[in-house]
Amino acid sequence: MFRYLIRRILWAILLFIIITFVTFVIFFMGPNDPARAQCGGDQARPACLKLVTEHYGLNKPLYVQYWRFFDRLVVHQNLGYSYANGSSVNQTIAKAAPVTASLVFGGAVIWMMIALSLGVYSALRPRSLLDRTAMVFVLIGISAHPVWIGLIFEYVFGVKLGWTPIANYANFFGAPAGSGLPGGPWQWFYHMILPWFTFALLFAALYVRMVRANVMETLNEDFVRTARAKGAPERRILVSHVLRNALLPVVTMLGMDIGVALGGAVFTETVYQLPGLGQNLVVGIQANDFATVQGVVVFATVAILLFNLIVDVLYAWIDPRIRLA
Amino acid sequence: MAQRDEKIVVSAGAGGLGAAIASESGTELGSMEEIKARGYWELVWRRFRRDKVAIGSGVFIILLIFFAFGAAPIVKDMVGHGPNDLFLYAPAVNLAGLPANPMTHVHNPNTGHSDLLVLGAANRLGQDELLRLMYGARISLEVAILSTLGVMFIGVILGSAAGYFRGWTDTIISRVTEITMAFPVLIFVISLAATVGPQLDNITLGVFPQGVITLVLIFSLFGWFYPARIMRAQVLSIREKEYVEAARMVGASDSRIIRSHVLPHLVAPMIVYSTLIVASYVLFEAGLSFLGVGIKFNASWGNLLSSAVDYYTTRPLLMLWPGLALMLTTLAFNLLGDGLRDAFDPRASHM
Amino acid sequence: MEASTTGTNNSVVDPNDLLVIDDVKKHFPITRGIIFQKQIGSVKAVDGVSFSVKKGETLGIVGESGCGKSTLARCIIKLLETTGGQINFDGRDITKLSRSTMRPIRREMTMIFQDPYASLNPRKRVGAIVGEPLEVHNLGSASEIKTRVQELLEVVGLNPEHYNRFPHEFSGGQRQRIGVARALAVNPKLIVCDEPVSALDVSVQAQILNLLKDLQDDFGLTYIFIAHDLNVVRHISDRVLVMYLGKVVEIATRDVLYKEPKHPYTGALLSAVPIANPELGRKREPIVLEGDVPSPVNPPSACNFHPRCPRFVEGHCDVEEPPLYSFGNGHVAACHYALERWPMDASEIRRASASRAPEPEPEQPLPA
Amino acid sequence: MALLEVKDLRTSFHTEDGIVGAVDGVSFSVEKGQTLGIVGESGSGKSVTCLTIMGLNAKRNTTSSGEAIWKGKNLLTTKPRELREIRGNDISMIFQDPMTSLNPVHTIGKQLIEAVQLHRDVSNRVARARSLELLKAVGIPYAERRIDDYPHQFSGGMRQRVMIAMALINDPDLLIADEPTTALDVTTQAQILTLMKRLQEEFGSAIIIITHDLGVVAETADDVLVMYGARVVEHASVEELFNRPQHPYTWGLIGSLPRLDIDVERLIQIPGQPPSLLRPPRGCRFHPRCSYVMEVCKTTVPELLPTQREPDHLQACHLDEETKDREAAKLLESMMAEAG
Repeated sequence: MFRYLIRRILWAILLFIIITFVTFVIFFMGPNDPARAQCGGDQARPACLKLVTEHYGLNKPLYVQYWRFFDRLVVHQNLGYSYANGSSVNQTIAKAAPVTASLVFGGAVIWMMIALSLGVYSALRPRSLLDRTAMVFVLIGISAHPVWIGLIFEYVFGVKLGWTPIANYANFFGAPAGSGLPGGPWQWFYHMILPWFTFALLFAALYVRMVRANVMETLNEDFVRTARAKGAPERRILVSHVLRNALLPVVTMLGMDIGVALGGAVFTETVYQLPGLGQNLVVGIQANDFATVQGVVVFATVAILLFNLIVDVLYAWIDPRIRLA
Repeated sequence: MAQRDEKIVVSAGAGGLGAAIASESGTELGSMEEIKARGYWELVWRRFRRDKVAIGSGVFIILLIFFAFGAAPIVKDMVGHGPNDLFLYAPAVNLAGLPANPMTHVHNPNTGHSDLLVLGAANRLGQDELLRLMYGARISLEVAILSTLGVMFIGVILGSAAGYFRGWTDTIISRVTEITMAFPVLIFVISLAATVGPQLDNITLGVFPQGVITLVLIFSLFGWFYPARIMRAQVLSIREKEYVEAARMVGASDSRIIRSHVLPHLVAPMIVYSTLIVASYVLFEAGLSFLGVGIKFNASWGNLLSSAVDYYTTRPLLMLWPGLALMLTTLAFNLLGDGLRDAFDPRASHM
Repeated sequence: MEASTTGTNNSVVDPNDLLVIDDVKKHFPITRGIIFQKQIGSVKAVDGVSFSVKKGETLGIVGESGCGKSTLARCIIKLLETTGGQINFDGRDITKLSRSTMRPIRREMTMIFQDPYASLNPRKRVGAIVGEPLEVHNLGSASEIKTRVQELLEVVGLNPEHYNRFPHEFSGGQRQRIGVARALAVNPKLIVCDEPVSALDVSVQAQILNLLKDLQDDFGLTYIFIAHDLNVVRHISDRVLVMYLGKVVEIATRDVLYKEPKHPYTGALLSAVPIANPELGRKREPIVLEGDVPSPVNPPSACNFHPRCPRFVEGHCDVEEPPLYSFGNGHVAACHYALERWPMDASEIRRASASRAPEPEPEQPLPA
Repeated sequence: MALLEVKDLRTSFHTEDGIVGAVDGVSFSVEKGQTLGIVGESGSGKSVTCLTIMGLNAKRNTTSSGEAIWKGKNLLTTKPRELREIRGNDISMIFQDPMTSLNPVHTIGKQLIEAVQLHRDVSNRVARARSLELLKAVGIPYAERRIDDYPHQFSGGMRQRVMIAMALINDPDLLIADEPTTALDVTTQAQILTLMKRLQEEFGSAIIIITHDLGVVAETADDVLVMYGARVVEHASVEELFNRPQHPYTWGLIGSLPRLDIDVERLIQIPGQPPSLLRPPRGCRFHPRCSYVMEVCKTTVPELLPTQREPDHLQACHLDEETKDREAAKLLESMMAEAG
């Protein structure tokens, strides 16, 4: 187990270096000259360009620049300053991250709740009405575009029925004083409910399908027959023998999907105008503010790597075959 | 030791001694003799044909292709304007700046005729919703199918090379696959489309609308690992099969083994996964265009959705059309994929 | 007991020997690493095996799962590269032959596989499966190959008209006949049979065993017959080789081995086989070996059977590896304290059972 | 009174290709402390028979009829709750593959304790002590330490010992062993069979042992049931069966087996393959492969009847008894003669 963890941690560090490097190269090769962006775009004065170029070492070779970037990132934990308005990217992300975190984790809770209940029940009663309903849900979930689902939710529940707000975020700990924005836990929940469901739908559908298949497969295992031969009631068999084995691959998938999920948050945030990382990314792209974009990408990478590490530990903890290896 | 006590023994066919006995005693064993040897593809087709849903999906996809590539130019000629033509003035856009409703007649300044917007205008620019839907289908299919081809091409070659040759080839390819998988794909694709996209947008190869090649390249770059993993696993399991050993025992060369014992078994998973991947790229393209980093000027279901956002309280139909088109297309590819999977491997779980 | 030992180096090649195996080793590396794998040990699947096979005879190789018998078969037929040692086939050293120089020799040695389901490509018709060796070696035109395939199907007891059927249309026993036909196609001298009947039902197993015997008589074939079932090996073999943990434990002619085994492991194997005769079977007291076969990753020192051996002598068996002692007439056994009587009686058992059970170690999962 | 009495048991599975009659009219009984061997090839219905008695067949697409009387109750019609009380308590079962029959994510201690607590209202401490006692009884070395290990840390033979411990933990009256040694090596098989014999003396359970290996039956069983094509073809005491076999299929089985005690040049072979249960032959199911086949065999199902000489020896064959005695004697003689 110890060796396994060390291996995963070293692997994560290596991935961090590779991904930041690729990120750096992508933005380095991008069409936008950061110096020009800093000096006010097309009307930039040559003196300003020269100053900025030298200040940031933009004329140095690629690897030197990467090293400066990496050094700044790791030693000073500094993601740089926005090309658009010079504000600290660190601060932008500090503001946006809780929004995205609320969306992703709340959504994940909903998607796992739907996936587990629907997946397990339809596995226990294949071809029943519930199973068929679940199948339709799965097909719609994987075929309808999340953006479209979001718009329909907004239209039906927000505009037509008026049950929920259709946009904006409410801070869980209360809005900043004098902002006039809504805040507090209830408002937070009230504002997030539609985004959560929108975000959760696609993954819920995929996971219903997977949980169902895994549970059905595990129900056919020999050790389940052993448990029945012992005289264990079906409920106990399900809880104690089937679920843990069936959910092992789900945990692995969760680790692999978190990156995709974070990407999916971009769409949800755009539709519901939530000021999260995704919206900052999109706004940054539209404003050619590549410092912010790069910051968001690097931050998301680190978050995903950390999350993957947690999933690895979790996996090792529930599977004794890895824990004791 | 390897005695397997299968609960159901279905022995088909009767040759050799069994047949000899059967013809001697004239029993039921003999009746199995009549089962004709059928080819693999014939069996697959017979199973597929029974699946009405999959057949329906296939028909829908064929119609869609016709709709996008055959019907779109015809409709364009009939209505007298193109999908990108602007009708900036009333009644294509009303006084409140809202797009026109369906069945609106507008004056075409280029031809002087009065043109009909069947599904109304798509946006504040007054572009024709119907034509943009049709040309959007074209973009969707082009991006999705070309990306799938790209992804499968890289994935199958790398995956099967890793699986077949193992050793260093496998180590390197597998590590690169794992690294690619660790990238936050969506976020990277969005930033890539934004940074290098504008430079690539001009590549059209003379036939494709602007931006299509960009998306295909970006999708292929970040999407190949999925088929590569599947193909690697497939090839690894095939090459462990005793019949591959038997071929090597006989003295067959690598190329003969790959050609006659490995590749034929890859066709089924390749077809099934291609179909499912097409579905996901249809959604992906729409997503990027929705965010404004995919297809920018030409019609795409994604940018139709994004322009609908501005008016969905007053013109909800604008949001309905592209969304529905997207859903039906994705659904059709998904159902076709499921049907194909069942036809290829009837034991695979149903859902 | 004769003290002379047979050397591992068979410098004199007997012209009657079709196959001479000398000190063959196959070690599979165990690797571990974060990005790049480095070797941290090896599975000694086959560890210094020597024997020879005469023309026209059947050599049975018997041993429990994991003893390396199937790996050995694959080394002989060059499906696996050996780690060390030499394989001489029909007077030629084939150990270092490349794939292309090996190709002509593949006409002379073929193999029958264990699993009648996995060993036939489900996409190929029977004609293509049986005809593949002929095609690979360019032995005739398409129509000649078809005639030959039909002939072969008839020889193995299948209907020649079924050459265009698919494997799934046949039962297990019939599929194994197809496998036999494929092995026969190129008129080989040697056929290595890797557990050819262990996946079959009892009544079908007899059909295949009889078929193999008939073919040997008709075509003068030489067999290496690998199995875990001592009954089957006894039935078909002229000589029998017993393997334990990658090493040869005993070689003798069939009758000698089953009537006068010298190695305690052979004795334990023989006494563990259930006999389909209630009077006989219940009378005897089987030697029940303790514990399990150790892991080939970290085999016991010297004689690797010593932790389970009923005749273990401390300070000798675990220190000095026994050579293959000769007992005359080619009967060799790797034991310092070979059995003097068979069936064994209590006086032969030197140590009290369970006096020194080995410390249980969590088993290392073996790499596949 | 018999411990378990099975009467006219039938089980069929509904598959896409049609109905498979996996068990077709099987009757037998097991006495207290007795060992019954059920022999047959793959698909002969031997495993399904026992799974049906235990109510362990998949519920879907399966129909069963007949009776399995256990202490006055028909197990086939017992409510699931009552059946659960019997399973693992009065009747327990061990399976073919010890590698997959234990749950990989729980320690063996936890799985043994579960078996106790499902039927006894005892504390964890008591259940653990009982588990330890059983692990020692089945010969797991260092049981105190190994009780907290996971299945993957045990070898195949050791896992089968754990399975046996689990099956015996509640002192069952009947133990059903479904091919308990098929997946094991011959030396491990000897260990397990010796262990089962010893434990049967200690615990006094009756045993049904299912196997395809005549040798295993000869060494362990008191009575033997021979199954072919989902039906019983012969039922006799083990000595009777091996000394005076009365069914051509049994002759074939005995004659086709290579064995250590007898030398033969050619094995007696049964031609053809076991029948498909989707479309089984009419009449006697063995008739297409039988060298004594008569017209009546092709049309009429032979009943399972006692022989005149030995009322406990049941067989289902149309041949007259004289011929059968003669042929059986000839078979055994020829084998002995060749043995020299």
